[in-house]
Amino acid sequence: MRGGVVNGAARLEEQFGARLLDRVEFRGELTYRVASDDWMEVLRFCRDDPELAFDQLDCLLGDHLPERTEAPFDVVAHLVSHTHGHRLRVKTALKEGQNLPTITGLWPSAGFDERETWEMYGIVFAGHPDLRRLLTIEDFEGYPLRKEFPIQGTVGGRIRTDLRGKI
Amino acid sequence: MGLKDIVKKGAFVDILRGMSVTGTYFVVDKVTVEYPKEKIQPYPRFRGAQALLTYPDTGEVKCVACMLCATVCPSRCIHIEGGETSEGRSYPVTFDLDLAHCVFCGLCEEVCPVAAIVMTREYELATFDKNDLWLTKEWLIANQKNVHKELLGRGVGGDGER
Amino acid sequence: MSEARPTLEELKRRKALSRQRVERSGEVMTVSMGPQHPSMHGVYRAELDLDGEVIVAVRPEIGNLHRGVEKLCEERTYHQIIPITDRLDYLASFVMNHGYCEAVEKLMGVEVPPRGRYIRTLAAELCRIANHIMWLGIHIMDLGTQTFFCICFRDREYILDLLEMLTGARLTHSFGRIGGVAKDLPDGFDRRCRKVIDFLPRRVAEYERIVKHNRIYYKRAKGVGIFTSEDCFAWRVTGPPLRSAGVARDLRRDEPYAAYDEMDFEVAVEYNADVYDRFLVRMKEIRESCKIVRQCLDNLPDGPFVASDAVHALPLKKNVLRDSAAMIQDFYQVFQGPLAPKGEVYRAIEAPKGEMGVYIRSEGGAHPARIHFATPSFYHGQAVPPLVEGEMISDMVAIFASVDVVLGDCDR
Amino acid sequence: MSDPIAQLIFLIIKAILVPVLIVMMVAFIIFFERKFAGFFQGRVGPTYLGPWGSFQSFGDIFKLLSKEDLIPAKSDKPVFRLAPYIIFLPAFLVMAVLPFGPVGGEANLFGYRFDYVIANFDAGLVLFLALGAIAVYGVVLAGWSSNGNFSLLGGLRAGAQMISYELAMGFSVVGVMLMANSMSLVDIVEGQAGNFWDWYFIPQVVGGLIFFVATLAELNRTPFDLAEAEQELVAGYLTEYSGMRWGIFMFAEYVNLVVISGIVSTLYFGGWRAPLEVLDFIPGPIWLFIKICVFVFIYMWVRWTIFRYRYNQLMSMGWKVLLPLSILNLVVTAIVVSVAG
Repeated sequence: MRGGVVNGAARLEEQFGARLLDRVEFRGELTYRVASDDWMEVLRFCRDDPELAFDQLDCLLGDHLPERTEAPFDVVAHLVSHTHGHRLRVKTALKEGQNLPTITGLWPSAGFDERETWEMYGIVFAGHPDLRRLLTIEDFEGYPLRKEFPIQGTVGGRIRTDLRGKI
Repeated sequence: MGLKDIVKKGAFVDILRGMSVTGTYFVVDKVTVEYPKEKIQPYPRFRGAQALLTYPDTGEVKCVACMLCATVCPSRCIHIEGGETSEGRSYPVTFDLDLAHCVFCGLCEEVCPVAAIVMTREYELATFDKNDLWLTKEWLIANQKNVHKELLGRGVGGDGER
Repeated sequence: MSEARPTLEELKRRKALSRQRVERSGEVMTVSMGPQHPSMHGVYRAELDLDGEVIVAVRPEIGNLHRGVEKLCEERTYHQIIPITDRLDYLASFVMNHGYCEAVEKLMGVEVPPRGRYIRTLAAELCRIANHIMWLGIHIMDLGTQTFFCICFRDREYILDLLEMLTGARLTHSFGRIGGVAKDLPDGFDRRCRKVIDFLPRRVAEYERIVKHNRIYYKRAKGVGIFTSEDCFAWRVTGPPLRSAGVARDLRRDEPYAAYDEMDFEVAVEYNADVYDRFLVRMKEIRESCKIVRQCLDNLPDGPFVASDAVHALPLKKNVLRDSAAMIQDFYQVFQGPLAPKGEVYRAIEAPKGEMGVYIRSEGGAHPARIHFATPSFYHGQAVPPLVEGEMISDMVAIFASVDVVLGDCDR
Repeated sequence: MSDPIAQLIFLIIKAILVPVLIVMMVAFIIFFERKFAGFFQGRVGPTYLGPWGSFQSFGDIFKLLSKEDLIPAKSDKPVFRLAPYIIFLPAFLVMAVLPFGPVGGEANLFGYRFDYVIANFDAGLVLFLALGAIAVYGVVLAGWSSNGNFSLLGGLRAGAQMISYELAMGFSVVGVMLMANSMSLVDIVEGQAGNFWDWYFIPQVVGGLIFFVATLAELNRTPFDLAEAEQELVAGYLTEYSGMRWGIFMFAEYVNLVVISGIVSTLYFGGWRAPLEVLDFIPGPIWLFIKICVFVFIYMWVRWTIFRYRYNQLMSMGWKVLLPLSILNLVVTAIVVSVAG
């Protein structure tokens, strides 16, 4: 029962076929890319189908690829099944400002993950019960994990390298 | 709840058993190390404040200012300005280490190709003034007295097995 | 006295029973168990709506210890990230190094030599023991008496001594390296470690003598904070709380890494899913960890403890001082850094508090393009509202401790 | 000097001597509590001030005196200031009825009769129970007047806890009254004359245990210290107090501790009586002092080992377990006393 390639992959492909835009196998892990409006449907199928039975969402995270200009944002979900012990990664690409339906209905554990992804990347999750800032302070402006956000941060607190040794 | 349980419950057996444990601690000798009076000797691998090693005969610093430690440091707290001696040997003119940012991970010691910088067993680094945490080359050289004893015996500042 | 295994419905019935034990007066008082609260481990803030003693609603608030770890890591090479992962779950920092290194090795395809895998297993299990002993001290202190705090911390001291001897630091070990561990076992470590490992099960027996049959602990812990396996899956609650709900899920056995597949140990499982059973699970895990450490010491293979792969791993200091090839590798690794292939990887390991997953996406450079730590305390902190609503305020303290949330882990 | 003036002088001497002695004892008991807490936990405890750290409690007092004494703006100031004294006074008053030596004997000091009790009050036990009830006001008023969430919760919890345990204490004490068929502590000690098997603890085992558990609740000590449960309610009714005002609360708690251990040893362990006839040459007060120290040690031992009950368990135990048991014990004692005559 190693966490290897999901044996139910055929089941998924036969169910969704063309709508699975991309299939990548790397280091024994399987990744599917779906369009953003199939997102909810695919994940619901992964959870409810007895052969796949992905009953735990390991984590949901956002990503920023500035070089892909037409859809710079990604949302990645890692699923794990306790009964079959296999894992799956489902990704979707988003344009700037495009939002995604929330999956807290399927797995309540996505609540904090979606809040963090919204806070760090600006990807809005429609229908999320409580979409507020989670890790940063309430009135923090900007989305820190975007690549163009400077690492020193924008709000004061700049590391005064010029003062070193002369404080 | 059999009769045995009622009797045990009535006679506070479980509570007395717990009290017997604290009772034994009452008489057993204590484990406190009274810090300022008694101090514990750190292990040879303990990573305390850094020190710059010098050649015993000439008193020159072993460091050749190759900037390896400055680049590998995750919190970028080593600042070196290299220079050349008369006979062409490069050495660090200034070697500043900002202890306020240092996380004591030991990567600088691990990557140094000439074993010039070493983590010592000095852990009493509390100061009232933040400027004292800006360690200068002189402080680092003077800190050699705290180098781990086991290390000194092996010639070139430890052979990495440490 | 392990009665028949309760089914899911039985657990749900008990949970409902413990909810309406106290009548409700209806008028609510809001209390903030804020960041400075003595029993909120670290800076976790929970706003409670209290109806008398019973908690009606909980609004958790985390992020007070957020250091932007993921942004920091994107700026650093794979070697420089290791000291950052120490600071995630600072009570078992080597396990965090280990998880990160496993993910990087999976990404780069680096093979760890057997001795390195054994030392990693040994150090990870020592961290697990230290973490569980620390958890017990804090958990019992929340229930009332400080004595236990001192006893547990004194026993944890023996493990921290071992870890300082092995890694060089008591808490932030920075001992993991890509391809193995930083240093070999020091001489004299074997004898000391065996002495401590033989001594610890007696200590666990003493903890159980005080706590296990104590009538007050029975009352404070049995049937309190029930979280069935269904809830655990939904809220991603993993590790000891999940195993106390009857699911024998342990990544050390289900997805073996390091040398766990060569170790024989059982997974500690209980079935009542309450605070009492989480205590039992953790005590069993301490005993299992001692067994694993002993097996590691018994059949420790000799050979290199870190991969000598020039493209990815740091060279041994011994070689750098002697031959020039290692010195070139040293300069290459520090200035250039290890090059990872283009791709993304997700590796989950069994941290003491639950399953920690590390996701790394790389664009082929020496810096990760995106790194994400799915740490257990993040999800356990989120699962506090369903766990605690309906229970009493003094139970909140016991339940919150039983799920073992540490804020470094939670806020990243 | 005629008898009444001598008695007056003796009374003044006793009224000054006993409280001072108790205060000195309390100062050292605070230090011993910290020292023994350390020993129970395998550590050394305070060692810096004085030999083995014995001046630590004076250090604490000076620290508290120098600390700022905050009074929260929104609190009910007069009540806030008054609360500590409401707890402090009853503890001292109970000392008046505590006998620490032979009473009503022959003339033994300067030719006049010296009674080893401040007030030979024939309803001493009832006075003790009444004063215990007054202490409840102090706690509830402290919690109420600090006008904060946590202190309100702490105050109400303490009030409910003390009231429910006073009942159990009252009933268990009546058993002793029946055995000595008098409510005066002096007669109770007389009734326990002889060796330790004559003490009331042997026949009144159940009553004694209930009384001990009830005093734990009365003192707000560990299995029942829900009022200032620092883990849950930050510091319960003491949250808003600071400086010497907080110090008076702590001082009152320890005076209560000493006095209640005195009462326990008087009721069940023969007050100033020596355990064996032959040991009678050691004067009475010494025995009482030794017994008080033994009981204070037991209270500390219990405090540092046992966890804390949850609030509703505490109440259910008080009403559903201790109360019926003490009534049962009372009935059995009554039957035995009336039959055995």
